[in-house]
Amino acid sequence: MDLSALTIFTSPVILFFVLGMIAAAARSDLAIPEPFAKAMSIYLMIAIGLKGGVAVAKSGIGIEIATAIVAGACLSFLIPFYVAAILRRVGKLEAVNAGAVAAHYGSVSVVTFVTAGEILALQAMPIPGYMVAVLAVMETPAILSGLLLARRGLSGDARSADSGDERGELVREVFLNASVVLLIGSFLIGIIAGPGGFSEVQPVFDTGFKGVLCLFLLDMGLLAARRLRESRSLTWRLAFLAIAFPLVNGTLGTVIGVTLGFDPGSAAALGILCASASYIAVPAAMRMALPQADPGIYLAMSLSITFPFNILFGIGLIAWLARVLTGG
Amino acid sequence: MDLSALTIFTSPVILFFVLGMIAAAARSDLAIPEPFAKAMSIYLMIAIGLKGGVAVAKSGIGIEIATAIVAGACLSFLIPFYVAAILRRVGKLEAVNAGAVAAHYGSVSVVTFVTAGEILALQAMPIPGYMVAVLAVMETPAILSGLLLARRGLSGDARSADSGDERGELVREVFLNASVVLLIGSFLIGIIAGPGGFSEVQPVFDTGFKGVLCLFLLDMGLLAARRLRESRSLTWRLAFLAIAFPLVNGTLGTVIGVTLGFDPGSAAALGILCASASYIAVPAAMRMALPQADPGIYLAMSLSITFPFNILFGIGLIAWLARVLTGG
Amino acid sequence: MDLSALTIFTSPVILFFVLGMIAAAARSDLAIPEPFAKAMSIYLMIAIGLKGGVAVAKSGIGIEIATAIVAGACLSFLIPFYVAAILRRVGKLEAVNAGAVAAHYGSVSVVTFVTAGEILALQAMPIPGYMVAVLAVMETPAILSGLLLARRGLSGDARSADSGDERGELVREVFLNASVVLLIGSFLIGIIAGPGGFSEVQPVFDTGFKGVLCLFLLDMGLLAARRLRESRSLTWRLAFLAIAFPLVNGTLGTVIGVTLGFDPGSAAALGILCASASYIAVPAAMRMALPQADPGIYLAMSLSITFPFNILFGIGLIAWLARVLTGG
Amino acid sequence: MVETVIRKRIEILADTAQVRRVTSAIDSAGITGWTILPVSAGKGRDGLWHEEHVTSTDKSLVLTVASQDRAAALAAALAPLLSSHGLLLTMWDVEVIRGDRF
Amino acid sequence: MVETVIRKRIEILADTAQVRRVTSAIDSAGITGWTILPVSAGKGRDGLWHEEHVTSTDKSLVLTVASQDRAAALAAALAPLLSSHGLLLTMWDVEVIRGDRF
Amino acid sequence: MVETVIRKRIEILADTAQVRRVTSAIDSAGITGWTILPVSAGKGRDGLWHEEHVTSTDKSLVLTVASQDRAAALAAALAPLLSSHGLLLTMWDVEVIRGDRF
Ligand SMILES: Nc1ncnc2c1ncn2[C@@H]1O[C@H](COP(=O)(O)O)[C@@H](O)[C@H]1O
Ligand SMILES: Nc1ncnc2c1ncn2[C@@H]1O[C@H](COP(=O)(O)O)[C@@H](O)[C@H]1O
Ligand SMILES: Nc1ncnc2c1ncn2[C@@H]1O[C@H](COP(=O)(O)O)[C@@H](O)[C@H]1O
Ligand code: NA
Ligand code: NA
Ligand code: NA
Repeated sequence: MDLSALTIFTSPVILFFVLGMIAAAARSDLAIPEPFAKAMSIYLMIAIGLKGGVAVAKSGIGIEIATAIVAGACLSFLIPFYVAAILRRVGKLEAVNAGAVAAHYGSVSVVTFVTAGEILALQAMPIPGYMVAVLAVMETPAILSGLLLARRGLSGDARSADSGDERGELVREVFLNASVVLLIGSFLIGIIAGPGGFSEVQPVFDTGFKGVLCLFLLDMGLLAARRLRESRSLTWRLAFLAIAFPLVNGTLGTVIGVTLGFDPGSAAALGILCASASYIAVPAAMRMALPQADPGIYLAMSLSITFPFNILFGIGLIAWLARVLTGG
Repeated sequence: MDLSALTIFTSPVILFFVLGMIAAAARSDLAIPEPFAKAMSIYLMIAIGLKGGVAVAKSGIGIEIATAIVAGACLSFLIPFYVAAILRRVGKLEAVNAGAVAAHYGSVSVVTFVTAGEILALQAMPIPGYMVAVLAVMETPAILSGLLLARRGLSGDARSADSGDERGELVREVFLNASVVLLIGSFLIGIIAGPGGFSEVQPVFDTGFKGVLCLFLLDMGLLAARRLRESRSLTWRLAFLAIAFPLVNGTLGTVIGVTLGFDPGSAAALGILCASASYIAVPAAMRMALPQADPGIYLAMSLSITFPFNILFGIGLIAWLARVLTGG
Repeated sequence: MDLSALTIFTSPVILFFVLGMIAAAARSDLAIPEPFAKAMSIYLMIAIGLKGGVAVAKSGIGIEIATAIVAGACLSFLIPFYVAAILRRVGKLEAVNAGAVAAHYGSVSVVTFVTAGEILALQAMPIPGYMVAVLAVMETPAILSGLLLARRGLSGDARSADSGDERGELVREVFLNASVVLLIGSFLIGIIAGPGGFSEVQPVFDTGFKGVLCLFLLDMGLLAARRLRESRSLTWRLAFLAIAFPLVNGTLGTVIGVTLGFDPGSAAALGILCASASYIAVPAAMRMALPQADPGIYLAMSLSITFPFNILFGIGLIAWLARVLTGG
Repeated sequence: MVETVIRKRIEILADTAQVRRVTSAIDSAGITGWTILPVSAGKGRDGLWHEEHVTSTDKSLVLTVASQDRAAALAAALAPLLSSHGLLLTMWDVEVIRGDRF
Repeated sequence: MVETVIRKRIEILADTAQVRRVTSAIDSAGITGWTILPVSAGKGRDGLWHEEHVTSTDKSLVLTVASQDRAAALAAALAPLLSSHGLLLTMWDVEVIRGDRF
Repeated sequence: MVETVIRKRIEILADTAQVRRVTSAIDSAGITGWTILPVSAGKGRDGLWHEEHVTSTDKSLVLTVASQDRAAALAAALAPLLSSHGLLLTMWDVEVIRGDRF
C-alpha cells in the first residue's frame, strides 16, 4: 500500500483539495464563483454517466450488474436505519436530524466515487463502467428511509400538512432530482451513442475530466473547511461518528462485494459508495422535504468531515481491504 | 435518408437535447446555471465565427459568397412581411406581436445552424465556411422589418416618444447586438489569424466544440420544454404556424439555394437558416426596442416549438430535400 | 522586430482583446457573464502556477531563481515610492490616491505576464518556469508600500480606527489574497506533482490555455474600454503617467535583469513584470484596506491604459530591448 | 402629481427550496404576482450561511405587493411556517401607481 | 442619536433591457444616484418568468433615494410607461443620514 | 389576524470588501442577524460602476431587522464611515411576526 498511497498524495486532484482546505483554514478570500462550481458538478455527473454508459455499451450487460444494483439499492435503503439509531443514542440527535443525517450516509457522493476511480486506476484496480449504474441507484433509497425515520420526529400537524401538490413535488424531488436525472440520463446516452458517438464528445467529457476535477476539488476543499470553521452545531461526538460511519460502511460494502464474487475494483467501489456520504443530492432533497432539519449538522458531517476523510484516507484503506480480501 | 436519420438520433448532441426536454417535462429540478449557459452561447458563436473565418482564409473569397450573402440578407428582410401577414390573419395576433414574431422567423438561430453543421457533416454534405458570413448577415435585416411592421400597431405617442438618445441605442442594439459582434468579429479574426493562428486555439474552439454543444443543448431542451409547460399565450393556431413556417421557409431557402447553383451543403444551409427562428439575438433586440410585445408569444413559438422541430426533424428534411433537388 | 511584431497582431489572443475594446467603444451590449470571467481568471492563475512549478520540477532550483526572486521583491517594494511621488507632483493626486495607484504599478499583472509568455515564445525567447515564482512574489510588497504611503494621507482617526480584528483581516488580505494563494499554491502543486502528475491535467491547464486566454482578453478589452468611456476621474496628466510608468519601469526591470546576467527571456520577463500594473490582486486589497481611495482612478489607469498599452506595444518594446541589451 | 394608493409590500426570506411553498401561499391569498430576488449570505440563530448551489445552501427573497386584506391573509397563512421553516417576514406600507393591479 | 431626515425610496422593477430608460428618467429628475439589484424570477398578469440570459428574459430592480419633490417628478415621468413596459413601482418614506446627499 | 410588532429595517449598501465591517457593527449592536443581497450596478457622486468580480468592483446590500434601540445604535456606529467608505444607509419601520426574535 505504501507506494500507491504515496501516489495519492502527489496527484494534482488530491493536492488541489488540500490547497482548498488550507486556504479556507487560513481564511484566504479565495472563492470559486458559485454558478461555475455548480456547472462543474453538472459536468462531472454527465461525464461519469457517459463514460459508464459507453463502457457498458462495450462490455454488454451481465448478471453481475443486476447483482450489484440490487446490493447497492438494499444497502442504501438499510444503512440509514442503523445509522439513525446510533446518531440518536451516541450522537444525541433528535429524530428529525438523525433521519436527515442518516439519509446522507445511506446515499452516495459522486465526487468521492469519481476520485476513487482516479486513484484505483493508478493502482491497477479500475472500476468497471456499470458501477455508475450502482452509483445512480444508490442515490435515492436512502432519501426514502431518511424521510421515514425523520417524520417520526415531526408533530402530527407537520406530517399531515402536506397537500397533494406538495407530495407530488416531494416525489419529484426524490426520484427526479438533478443528480439522478443527470447520472441516469447520461448513462443511457452513453449506452445509445456507444463508443462511436462518444468519440465526438470525448475531448470534453473524457480528456478534460481530471483538470475539471482538480478545480472542483479545490472548491470542495474551500467549502468543507470554511463550513467546519464556522460550524456551531458540530459536537465532538458527531465528528467521531462522521469518521466511524465511513469506516464501518466501507468495510461492510467491501465485504459484501467480495462475498458476492465481485472483482477487486468493483468490491472496492461498492465499499467506497457505502462509505461515502452525499452532499449534493441529499441536501437538495432535505431542503425541500425536511426544512426542519439543520443543514449545519448534516453538511458539516458529510462535507466537512466524511468527505475529506474518504478522499485522503478512506479510499486508500478500502482499496487495500479489497485487495487483501480478494487475495490481490 | 433512413440511415442518416438514425445517426441523428444516436448523436449525443441530439440526445442531450431530448434529455433536457424530458427532464423539464417531468418537472425535474435540473437547471444549468444562468451565467454558464450565457457563456456557452458566447463560446458557440465565437467558435463558429472563427471556424468560418479560417475556412474562408483557406478557400479564398469567391463570387458564390457574395451571392449567398445577398440572397440571405434579402430573405431575412422579406420573410417577416409574409410571416406577419399570416400571423395576423391565421394566428389572430395584433400588429405589435405579429411584427415581433415575424422578426424571429426572418432572422436565424445560430444553434440550429451549428447543429445542422454537425448533422450534415455526418451525411457528407459539409457546410462551407463562408456560410457563417451568411448566418451573421441574416441576423439583422429581419429585426428591421419586424420593427417596421410592429410600429404600425403602436399609438402615435409610443412611436414618437423615442428621444434621439433612444434612437441611438436602438440602432446600436440592432447593428451591434452581442450576437452580430461575436459572429462577425470572430469571423474576421479567423480570416486574419488564418489556419496557423487558429491552430493555437483549436483545442478550445474546435476540439471542444461538440462537448460544449451537448451541454448547451441540454439547457435549451430544459428551457424550451419548461417554457412550453408554463406558457399561457400560446394557442393551437400559433403552435401550428410555428411548425408551418420552418417547413415553408426551409423549402423556400433550399430551392433558392439550388436555383442559384449552390452545392448541396450550401443549399441545405440556406434552407436551414430560413427555417430557423432566432431566440438569442432577436429577443434581445425586442426587449429593448419593442417592450410592448409579449415574449411569452415569440419565445414559446421560436424556442419551444420551431427550435425542437428543426433539431429533431427540420434539419433532416431539408438535408433530404437539398440532396434530392441537387440530384445527390 | 518587424516580423515578430506583425505576428503579435495576427495572434488570436491579441485580436480578441482588440475586438473587446472595439465592441465596448462602439457601445455594443456584448458582455461576458461575471462569474465566468472570474472563473477564467482563477483558471489562468492556476494554469500559469502549475506550468511554472512543473518547469521548476524539471529544471531544478538554481541560484538564478533566488536572485530573480530577491530582485523582483525589491523592485515591487521600491517602485511605489518613486511612482507615488510623481503621482503627487505631476499627477496632482493627494496621498491616499497616490499611494493606492502606486501599489498597482509596483505590483504585477498576471495576464500581461501570461500574454508576454505567448508572445515571447513566438519570438524564441521563452520565459523560464521559475519566473512564475517571481511573479507571485512581486504581487505583495507593493501593496505594503502603497498602504504605507497612503496612510500618511489619512486622518489620525482613520488610521487608528482599525481594531485588532481588522488588522488581522488586513494582513490576511495582503498575504493570503486569492491571487497569491492560487499562484503559489499551484506552483507548489506543480513542483510536487511534477511532469508525470501534470500530464493527467495537461489537456485542461496547458492545451486549453490559449483558447481561454482569448476569451478572457475579450472580456478585459470590454472592461478596459467601457471603464475608459465612463471614467470621470481620469485626467490627461494621469493618462500620460499611465503610459510613462510602464516605459520607465519596463526599462528599469529589463536593465536590472540584464545586469544580473539573466537570459533574454528572463530579463524581458522581469521588465514586463515591472512595466505591468495589477488590476486583480491590488484592487482587491485596496477595497478592503483603503476604501477611501477612488477605484475610478486606479482602475482607469492600470486596466484601461497601462494594460492595453502593454499588451499592444509594451511587451514588444521590452522584448526588443532585452534582445538588444543581451546582444541577441 | 400622479395619483398613488397605499398597498402592503411583503418580503419573505426563505430557503430557495421552500420558495414554491411561499409563492403557492401568495397565489392562494389571491395576490396577483410576486418577484424573487437572489440572496448571497446571512446570519441568524442558526449561524452563518453562504450561498452554495452545489450543496443547495441558498435562500431567496420573495417580494409581493398586495392590498391590506390579502397581505393579512398571506401573513396568517405563513405564520405557522415561520419558525419551523426558517422564514423571515417583514411588511410595510408603500405607495403604488395604478393600484387596481394589486 | 444620529440625526436623520426623511427621504423617499423608490423601487422600480423593469426588464433589464429597459433599465437604461429608467435610469435616464432618474437622472433627468435630478436625483443623484441609483442602484440596481438582480432579480431571478416572478409572476404577474403576463404569467411566470425565470431569469434566462440566453433569451434576454431577465428583469432588474432599480432602487433610488430622493427628496419628495424629485421622487414625485420621477413617478410622474415613469407613470405612462408602467403598463406598456411592464414596470412595477413602489415608493415609501425612509430615514437617511446626511440627507443633503439626496 | 396574526399579531405583528413594529421593528426597524435597515439596509446598508457597501463595497463587498467592506461588508464584514458592516456585519461586525451589526453583531456589536447586539442584533440577531443579517442578510446580504447582491447588487449589479449603480451610480453616485463617484460615477457609474458595474459589478466586475475580476477587479473587485462589486457592492452588496446588507439588510437587518432590529428593535428601535439597536437600530439607532447601529446607525450611530456606522455614521462616521458613511462618507469615507461610500456607504448608503436607509431605514424604516416594518411589521414583523414573532418580534421577540429581533
Ligand atoms: N403584486 C406583485 N407583487 C410583486 N411583484 C409583482 C406583482 N405583480 C407583478 N409583479 C412583478 O412584475 C412583473 C410584471 O408584472 P405584469 O406586468 O403584471 O406581468 C411580474 O413578472 C412580477 O415579477
Ligand atoms: N440616491 C441614490 N439612490 C440609490 N442609490 C444611490 C444613491 N446615491 C448613491 N447610490 C449608490 O451608492 C453608491 C455610492 O454612492 P456615492 O458614494 O455617492 O458614489 C452608488 O454607486 C450607488 O450605487
Ligand atoms: N435580524 C435579522 N435581520 C435580517 N436578516 C435576518 C435576521 N435574522 C435572521 N435573518 C436571516 O434569516 C435567516 C434565518 O434566520 P434564523 O432562522 O434565525 O437562523 C438568517 O440566516 C438570515 O439570513
Ligand atoms: Na453511503
Ligand atoms: Na429564419
Ligand atoms: Na509593476
